[in-house]
Amino acid sequence: MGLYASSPRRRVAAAITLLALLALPWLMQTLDQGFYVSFASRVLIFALAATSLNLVIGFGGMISFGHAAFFGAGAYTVAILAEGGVHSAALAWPLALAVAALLALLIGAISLRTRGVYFIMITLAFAQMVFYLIVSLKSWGGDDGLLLLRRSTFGSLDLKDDTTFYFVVLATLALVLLALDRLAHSRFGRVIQSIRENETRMEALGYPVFSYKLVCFVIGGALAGLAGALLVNQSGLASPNLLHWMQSGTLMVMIVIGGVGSVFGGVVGAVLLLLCEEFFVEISPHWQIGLGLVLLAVVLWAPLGIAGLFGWGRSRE
Amino acid sequence: MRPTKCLFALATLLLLGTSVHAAEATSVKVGFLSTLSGPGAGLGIDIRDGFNLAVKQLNGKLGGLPAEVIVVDDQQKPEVAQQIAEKFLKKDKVDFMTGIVFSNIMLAVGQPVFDNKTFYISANAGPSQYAGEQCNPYFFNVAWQNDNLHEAVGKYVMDKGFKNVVLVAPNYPGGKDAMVGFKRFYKGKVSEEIYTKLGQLDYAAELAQIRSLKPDAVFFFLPGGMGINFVKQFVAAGLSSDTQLFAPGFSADEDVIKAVGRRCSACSTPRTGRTTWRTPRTGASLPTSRRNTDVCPHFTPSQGFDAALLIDGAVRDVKGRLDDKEALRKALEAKHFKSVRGDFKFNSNHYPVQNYYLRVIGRDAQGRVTNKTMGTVFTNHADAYVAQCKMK
Amino acid sequence: MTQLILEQALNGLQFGLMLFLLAAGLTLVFGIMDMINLAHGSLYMVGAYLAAAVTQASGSFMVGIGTAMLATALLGALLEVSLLRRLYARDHLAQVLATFALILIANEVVRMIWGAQPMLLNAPDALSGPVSIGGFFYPAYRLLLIGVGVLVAGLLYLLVSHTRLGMWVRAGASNREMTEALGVNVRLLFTAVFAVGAALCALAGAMLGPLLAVQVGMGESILILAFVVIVIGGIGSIRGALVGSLLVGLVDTLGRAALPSLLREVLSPEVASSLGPALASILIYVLMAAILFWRPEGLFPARG
Amino acid sequence: MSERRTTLLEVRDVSKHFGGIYALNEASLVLESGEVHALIGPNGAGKTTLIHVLSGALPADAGQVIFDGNDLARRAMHERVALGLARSYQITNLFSRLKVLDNVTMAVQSRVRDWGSSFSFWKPFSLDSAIVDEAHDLLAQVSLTGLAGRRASQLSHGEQRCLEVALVLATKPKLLLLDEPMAGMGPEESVRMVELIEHLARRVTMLLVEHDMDAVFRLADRISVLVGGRVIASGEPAVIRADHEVRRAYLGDAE
Repeated sequence: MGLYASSPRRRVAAAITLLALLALPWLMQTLDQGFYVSFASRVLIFALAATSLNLVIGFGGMISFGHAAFFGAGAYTVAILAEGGVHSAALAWPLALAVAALLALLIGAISLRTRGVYFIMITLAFAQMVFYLIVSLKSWGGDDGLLLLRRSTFGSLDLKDDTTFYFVVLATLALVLLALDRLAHSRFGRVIQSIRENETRMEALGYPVFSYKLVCFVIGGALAGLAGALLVNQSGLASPNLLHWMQSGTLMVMIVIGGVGSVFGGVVGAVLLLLCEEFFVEISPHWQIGLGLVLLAVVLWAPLGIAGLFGWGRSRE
Repeated sequence: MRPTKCLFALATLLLLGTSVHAAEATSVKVGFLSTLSGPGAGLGIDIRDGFNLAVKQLNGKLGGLPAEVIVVDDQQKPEVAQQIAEKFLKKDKVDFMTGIVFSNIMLAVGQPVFDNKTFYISANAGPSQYAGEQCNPYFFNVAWQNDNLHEAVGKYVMDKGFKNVVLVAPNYPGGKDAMVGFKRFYKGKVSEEIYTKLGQLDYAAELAQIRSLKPDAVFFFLPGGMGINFVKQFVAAGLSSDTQLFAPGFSADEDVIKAVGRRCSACSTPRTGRTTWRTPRTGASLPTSRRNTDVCPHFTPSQGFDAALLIDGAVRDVKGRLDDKEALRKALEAKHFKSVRGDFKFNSNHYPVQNYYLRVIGRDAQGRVTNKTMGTVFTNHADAYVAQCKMK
Repeated sequence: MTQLILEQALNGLQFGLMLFLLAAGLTLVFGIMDMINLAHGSLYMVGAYLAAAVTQASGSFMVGIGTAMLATALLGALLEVSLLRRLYARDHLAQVLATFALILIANEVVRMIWGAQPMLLNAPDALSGPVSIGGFFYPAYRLLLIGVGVLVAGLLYLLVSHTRLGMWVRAGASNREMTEALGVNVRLLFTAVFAVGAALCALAGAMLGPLLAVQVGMGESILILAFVVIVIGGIGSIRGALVGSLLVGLVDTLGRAALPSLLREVLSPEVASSLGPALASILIYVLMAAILFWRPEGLFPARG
Repeated sequence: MSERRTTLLEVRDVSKHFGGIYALNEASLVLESGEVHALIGPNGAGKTTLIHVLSGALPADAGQVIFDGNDLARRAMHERVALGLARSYQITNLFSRLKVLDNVTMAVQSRVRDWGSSFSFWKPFSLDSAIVDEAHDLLAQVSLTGLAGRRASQLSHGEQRCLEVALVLATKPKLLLLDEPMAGMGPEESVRMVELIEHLARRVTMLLVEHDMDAVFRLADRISVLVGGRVIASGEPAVIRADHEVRRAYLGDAE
């Protein structure tokens, strides 16, 4: 993998996709399929979560197996604040982001001392700790999770309306993707990608590798927290299963399908995976066999993901 | 250009989907959401079979309209259940929902269902919240309030003079209701309340703790496979010679007996001890099911059976005008059917008022291990929360 | 009180030894082939299902276990030859994802064959009761598990430290290139190790079946524990796996038992009894994080 | 050799052992600024270990390293680089999947004192034209100009060694630790490398670890001999060539 460079072709594709997504609610209302507006919000939220993990794994080269902890932390922050009477998105969402970032700082500062397999395992262990801690705290819902009985309020916007909420999610994701694209081409982005390529060399060149990795890890965690804050608003429930290691695995599956180390990889993967789930589950309850086989095929024969297969994800060098 | 093409494909798929739902009020659509996989699956499957049996006996109709029952597994995960419920409400646009076994799932799903003005007919989950302050015109329960069976056990344990009891339940709303219900009528010493993880299967540590506490009775509420394992391990640990085991009715249903009954009857032989396994329940078994499906004539399917009959009667009453929510609610409250397990009537919080009986596991005339009904614990018993319910 | 501690210690020992059956195979695959195999838990599940099915069909628990071990070993070898071999040279992310895919596939295949409901597997009648040891009762079946665990640990020790195969395995774990240079047929060695690991998985699944439930997804939760064990013990070390297993088993069980009453000294009973088990579950992860913090290569690093 | 020289690096009694084996045993060494100092010794003498200890890749067990007036004991690798201490690797250690130009820009970009830290998240790197220009200059110096767009892995071995040198140079070090820059090179490539080092010697102090004795005696101002983890001799080439102990311990049974 070289350094990430986006082509004009991909920017055009992204703009067209954005336009199509802007028209989606109108289309769905016309078809009397309001359900799919809400569903699309969900897909975009997972796209955001997968994108945040792609920053950590795909760009930073840190194979974190505990990303769900940050996703869940964001969701729980919003739900807990709502429990305490704080419903303002302007307050709750940045706080969710901050809590997830803080957690990532804590976990990252310890985990980044280890390498390779041990890093994978220690991030997993920390995520499990957070999982069991949440499960144990009855006042935060324990096993049952914490209900969010009404969505956050956002100025004069009515987030209870699925379409309005959808546009808020879409705007958030678009901004994050724009920022990530800028980041990938910035000096920081180049540094973390080079660390992914050859960490010891970066150290020998005088880069404080640990700090760069930690900052990258924290940004990824913070964005996952933002995704969690959105998700709890979409679904109305902060569930401990959001923190489960299978959730971390699912996010990984998304970015590998979509393309590791590509700005749009997380989006492509989340959309593909959730659409498959939505439509194939009605065809056969055993559709996960198909998913497993596709995933195997991607890993064995298309390491750049589906996006890479079609050249969406990265410029050809 | 590829992404736009994708979107177009998606749009056509949806178009195909819409045409199916064009016809309205000529059928009754029921969203059946239940736990059909994992250790808690036994109850969900029983309820589903009971519900389907009723629909089958009604020639595939509910209230004279063709019935469409959409069955989906919630995997015993609240967030999965929520997504399915959202789909039921917004995409399938179901007229009724039913099926949920576990109260934590009920609580996660309830609000959106009620907000959507869709009637939920509970065949099992009866959380205290929906009986009391959060009672809702769109929620009906044909089984019981969670506490009720546990109250009956508590009363019986109290009456029989047990002095030192250990309580075991999973750490979720149903489990907490169980402990509260038991203690409402049992006033003796509770030496320990053990909360286990929902879905836990190995109880070695808890059993060792029970052994050290030396209680004269253990009350456990562990639905499905959890209960099977608990009883098996309880017997294997040799605790059954000194301690009596009590459980609410569904923990001693026929499939549970099939799994562990042999051992339980073995330990109730005169030589090894005094253990009998006593379980209160409501009413008689479902009489007709054995002929129609493989379902044994036991208790849990009757809950699903009753849920279907309740819908049937109400739809018939409003003559298929399912949009008239007010009329439909009145028809449901009127309850135009007689329950197979002995009759009940709805309280003001839409929970049943009914009798509770005691069963003991023993051998029947043919020497098979089964449940025997011993006597009545409560007559026309209501739940403890109805006073807090201000139904709008 | 001492009796309670003794019983809990036995429970911890039983749990730890069963974990060891899983961890032993996992640590060797991990250590020798540098391969993260998430599908190890699936072999455990398949083993348990096979044991339950054969036991039901034949009426003999022993036949069930034997068949399950053989069939799972065969399945493991097949899997290694056909698929996993391609992954040895790939990065850890590819390995995690490919074996994650195997979990999805295995779960669905099992669901298709045996259904979504748990399968019932009962211990032989003779072992379903308690036995009296030193004045208190302990389940006979759990004693059997301890016995089997100790036996397998002993056999593995002999195999690894006193046979040629074992020497190759040890050499492979500490330096793969060197072993290849010595002319050992490494491919065959890998397949053999994988098959043995799979058989041990099946043994663990079959033995734990009657205690737990034979159900889809049973492999995932225990897999994570097995990973914790081998990371604590040091990847590639059988001795580390044993120590790690016992440590995790004892810490988990004793923590589960003792923490609530300890917490009750400081907190209200309700808070204590709900916080206790969860804190106990965290305990092993805290243990692991602490060990990795001080000894980033685990307690008994195999690579010098 | 007429200008006044100051001590740039002082290694005092540094020891490093692995298990029971001493790789370095109270090794001492002094480098003066401006010189090319060669470190020679038989295989396993501890040369690469010393480079590791100096660069911070390995901690020393005992002894002291003073660089440019700073005690390096507690300094991390990247801090040492910031002080002006850079190393090359014996085995080629590049960003093999990145383009040649990106390899060098990453190295140039590392100089915090010139460009500030790289915690810059929004501004596109393409606007940092000064960094790119300098990278092109460096590539010209090591004669790799035409290959800027290739991936590093596509270069020949000799070209990769040159790129390695360019990367080290890009950090503008005061002291360059060159670990066998000519390892595995053909004769022609070696000649090019010697010329390159000669060219660089005018600008930067070097500690050169090398087996090629012709190159060593041609390039070095002074030579130290490391045997069994200990520096047994240090001096100008002629002195070392004549030293009996060196001849006996090393040159006598040279490979």
